[in-house]
Amino acid sequence: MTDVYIIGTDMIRFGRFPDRSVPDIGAEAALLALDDAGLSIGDIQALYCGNLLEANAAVGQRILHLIGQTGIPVVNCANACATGATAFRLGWMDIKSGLHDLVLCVGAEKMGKGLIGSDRKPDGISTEGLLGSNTMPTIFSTLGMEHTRKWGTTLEQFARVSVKNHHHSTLNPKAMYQTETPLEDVLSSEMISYPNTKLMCSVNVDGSAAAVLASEKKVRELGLMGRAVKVRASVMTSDPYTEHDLVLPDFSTCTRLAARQAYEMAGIGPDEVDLVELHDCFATAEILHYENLFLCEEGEAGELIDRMDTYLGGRIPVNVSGGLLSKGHPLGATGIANIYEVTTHLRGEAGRRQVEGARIGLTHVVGLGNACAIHVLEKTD
Amino acid sequence: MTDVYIIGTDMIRFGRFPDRSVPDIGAEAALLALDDAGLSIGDIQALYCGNLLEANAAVGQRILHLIGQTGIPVVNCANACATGATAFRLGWMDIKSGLHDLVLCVGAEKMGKGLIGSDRKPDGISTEGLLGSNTMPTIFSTLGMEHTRKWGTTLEQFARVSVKNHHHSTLNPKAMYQTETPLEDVLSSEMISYPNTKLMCSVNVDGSAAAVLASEKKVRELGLMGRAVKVRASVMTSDPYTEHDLVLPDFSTCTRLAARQAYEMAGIGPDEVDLVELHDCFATAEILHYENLFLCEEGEAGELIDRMDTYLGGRIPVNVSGGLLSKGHPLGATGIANIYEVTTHLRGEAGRRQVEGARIGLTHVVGLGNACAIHVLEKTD
Amino acid sequence: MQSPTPRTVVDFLKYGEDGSLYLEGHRCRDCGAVYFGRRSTCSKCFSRSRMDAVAAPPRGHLYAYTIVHRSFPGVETPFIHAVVDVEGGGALRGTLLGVPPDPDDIEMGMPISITFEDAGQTDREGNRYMTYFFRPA
Amino acid sequence: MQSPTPRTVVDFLKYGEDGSLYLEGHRCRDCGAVYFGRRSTCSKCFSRSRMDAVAAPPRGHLYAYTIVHRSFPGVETPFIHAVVDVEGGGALRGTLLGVPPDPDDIEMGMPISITFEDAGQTDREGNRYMTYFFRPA
Ligand SMILES: [Zn+2]
Ligand SMILES: [Zn+2]
Repeated sequence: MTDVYIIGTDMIRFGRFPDRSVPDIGAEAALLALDDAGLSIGDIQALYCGNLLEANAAVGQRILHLIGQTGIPVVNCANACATGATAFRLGWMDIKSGLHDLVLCVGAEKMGKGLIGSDRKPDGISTEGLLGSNTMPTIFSTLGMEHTRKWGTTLEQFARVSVKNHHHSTLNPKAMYQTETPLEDVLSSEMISYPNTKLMCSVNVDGSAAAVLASEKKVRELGLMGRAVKVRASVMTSDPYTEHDLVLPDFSTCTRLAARQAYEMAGIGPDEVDLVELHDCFATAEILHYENLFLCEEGEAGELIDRMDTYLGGRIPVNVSGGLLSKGHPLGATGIANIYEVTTHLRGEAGRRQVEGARIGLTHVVGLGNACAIHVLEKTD
Repeated sequence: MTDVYIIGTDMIRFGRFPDRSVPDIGAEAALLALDDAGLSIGDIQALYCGNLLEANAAVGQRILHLIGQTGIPVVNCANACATGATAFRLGWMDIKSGLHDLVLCVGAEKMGKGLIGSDRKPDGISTEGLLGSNTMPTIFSTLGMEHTRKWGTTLEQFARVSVKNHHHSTLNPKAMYQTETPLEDVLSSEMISYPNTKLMCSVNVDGSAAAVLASEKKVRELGLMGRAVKVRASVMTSDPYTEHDLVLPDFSTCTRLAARQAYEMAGIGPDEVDLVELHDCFATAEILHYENLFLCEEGEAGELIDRMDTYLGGRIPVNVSGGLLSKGHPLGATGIANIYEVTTHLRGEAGRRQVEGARIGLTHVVGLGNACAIHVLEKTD
Repeated sequence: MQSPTPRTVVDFLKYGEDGSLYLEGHRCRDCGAVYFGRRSTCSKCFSRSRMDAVAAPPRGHLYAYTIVHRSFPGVETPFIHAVVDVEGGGALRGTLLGVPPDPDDIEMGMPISITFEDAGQTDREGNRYMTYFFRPA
Repeated sequence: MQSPTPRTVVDFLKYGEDGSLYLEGHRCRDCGAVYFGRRSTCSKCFSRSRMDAVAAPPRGHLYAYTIVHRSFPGVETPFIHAVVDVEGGGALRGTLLGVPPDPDDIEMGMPISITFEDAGQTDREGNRYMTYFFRPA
């Protein structure tokens, strides 16, 4: 099987675009990624499009209607918060299969404001508050408390994740927010669901990101090997049976399964990773994923953030983009945006937030359902 | 690249299941297909799930929650009426890539009653009736009239498609309707959108279908080559730029493009195909696709149906299952259900509607957006 | 007191400087394709930012049609859904008036005049709307 | 005139033959996994049609929780969202009552009693509903 390379990638600055459509912002990211590769839509042989909230509305084809109708195969996919990463992985699989040499992956999303989740009414009455809660913060807060139960993780440790990611975002011009949030501010912001305060919840924003993938042969043919980034591993998992999964979605087991497979496919250990963009949809989630991705021993995630090991300049920088907490979390775009971030570092083009000497990076997303996706990317020489 | 085989496939009888969920009917088809292959969900390495109307609701994972949570990768895809075929193609691509040897593809849909389409309100007023119509019948009826303009196709010729497909359905115990509808009945049923009467519109039903795909190595290892069916071609296209496409969706150009590629990939000509299941969402559509799939010369589709060439027993039987017009059209399931139909004939297991001596079959779906998918299947010896 | 200028039902139906309505097309400087609706990239030849706004002549020819008998609840039927090739390039879909809704009375290719008329509906805020119709020329 | 028996808020909260409420679990005959809600196949070991309906004891232990301060509009907060391991197998989520919504007052692992109470809401047709709550044992 051929190796697969990223030869172009970009994202729009995340924000709120009430007057623009999903295909419109998707088209913008697609053109930016094509420009980054020096290609035209006419060169592309297939499109993989990730969008969640208009998943049944042919977003991929509508993007082509805006930038060039070439008749190429289009797949629209949806996988909760792993939607964008799923589109990327399908593009990777396409090239692996030998079907095409050049494909485009786009993720785009326009989010509503407010809480994500639904107030389902089985048999006609609202169960919110009656059978616990159906909101997203509830799930990730309960999982945080599960961690507290096992390892004594403190409110302050969870909160420090937000302090870090908001700090990182001040170095990222494409982040939605770019403001320092000291620990006192994080702790004193509105409590959403204990222990997550408002500043410990990811930001609902609109956004898009795209990547152009190529086979090794095509990269050489185009003379793009210098700036190309190699996909060393692409892994997806769903949630295996575990005791609480059906009442308390278990994002840890599927992440660990994916991480083990990804390290094996890449032929590396966690200690060889230079930077990580992981799924910090809530501050509590980042703590869990330090351990799930084997960045530290079980139960040591609290200490990892206390020691500032995951800051830019630390032992293993995590979410130097600002993460979902500060860069923002447009569901369908997130998985490709974190691939853009890691690629930018591996190219040495990340400016003030550059992780010095980065050679290998890992991206991780995991969504309710569950769908987990991990990619390991490597600098080429 | 390995060849890819269908080693298990089945569908539920299409109908209306108000008390069952989409994952529930999807799980039933999945288990039926696994039974057909003699496998357990524990043997499956990846799941590709097609569903349109709950495309953002993790249908694939919810199916696994019902039949076995093994942690395998799950992709949920949506591509209008090509949704099921897209899931099938992704499974095919997965095995082609060498990633896995055994994957499951499921399509499931629960449809509302009534017209599909939306009454969009740009700037606040309803445009239905004001700027023409936004219903699905409108599109396919206008395309029928375009054919009439070019080739003089008559109302009766369009109607004969419905007579044929309803006739075929009387031989298919899994069809929603199994009733003869003589020409007078078709013509005298309620006019929906000229020239399509109610009996010339596909049936909104609930349904599900599934297929297990395997690499050649795995088929041999399992000793299943006898009943296995080989995927000779898998092709998808979107709508290339054509003059009217943005105001009158052009399902012909993308179908012709896909058909040419499919015949080339399979290394056969249209004359080598023994049966076809094509996208008869409306009677007018089937007429167009006779020509688009090169089953006859341009402009001769009307004569083809007049001569009864596409009847069971005719030169090239089309939609012997009863088609979308009579078997029913649960959007996400349709693309896999027509693969089930052709597979059943290639296995010689189609009972009263068996196309005698069938060795090669072709399936076609095309959905608004556009997304077209064609698969060419071949009997193994 | 004067009533405010009605809005238009689609963004490419615009008021000119003299207050009269026209259809705004976008013509690709490279390949000549004409689109109705905002757009910066050409879907046919992919060239970017080479779109010239043009006022389309309000006439064309009937390309294809259907007679809609069943529509969404509350919509009066039958009516004629038509696709018209606009003179000078581009195509529009809309409602054809001034002809009986009968295939015997509708001729493919017939010359069409595009007229600008009150939509006969107001939105929730009470705004009036102008729309376009097709009529035999 | 007697008022009709209230409905139940989830299908696994059932009336027994004596008219009292109980939680119906489904236990896999092959691996012992317990599920709440209808099911014919075991998600853990994949065995089919080997599910035995069992009446779960109305007690267990607190596995994890959060205190919900922001909910959907109109829902009273704060309240405690809890996950409880049910005695004999299986887990439920629900609302924990009888404890202040303060982490200092909630002990992980504490014994829980599952009580059946009126939901305090009616549906559009005026039907009353019974639900379950968690309370300290
Ligand atoms: Zn052009
Ligand atoms: Zn079991």
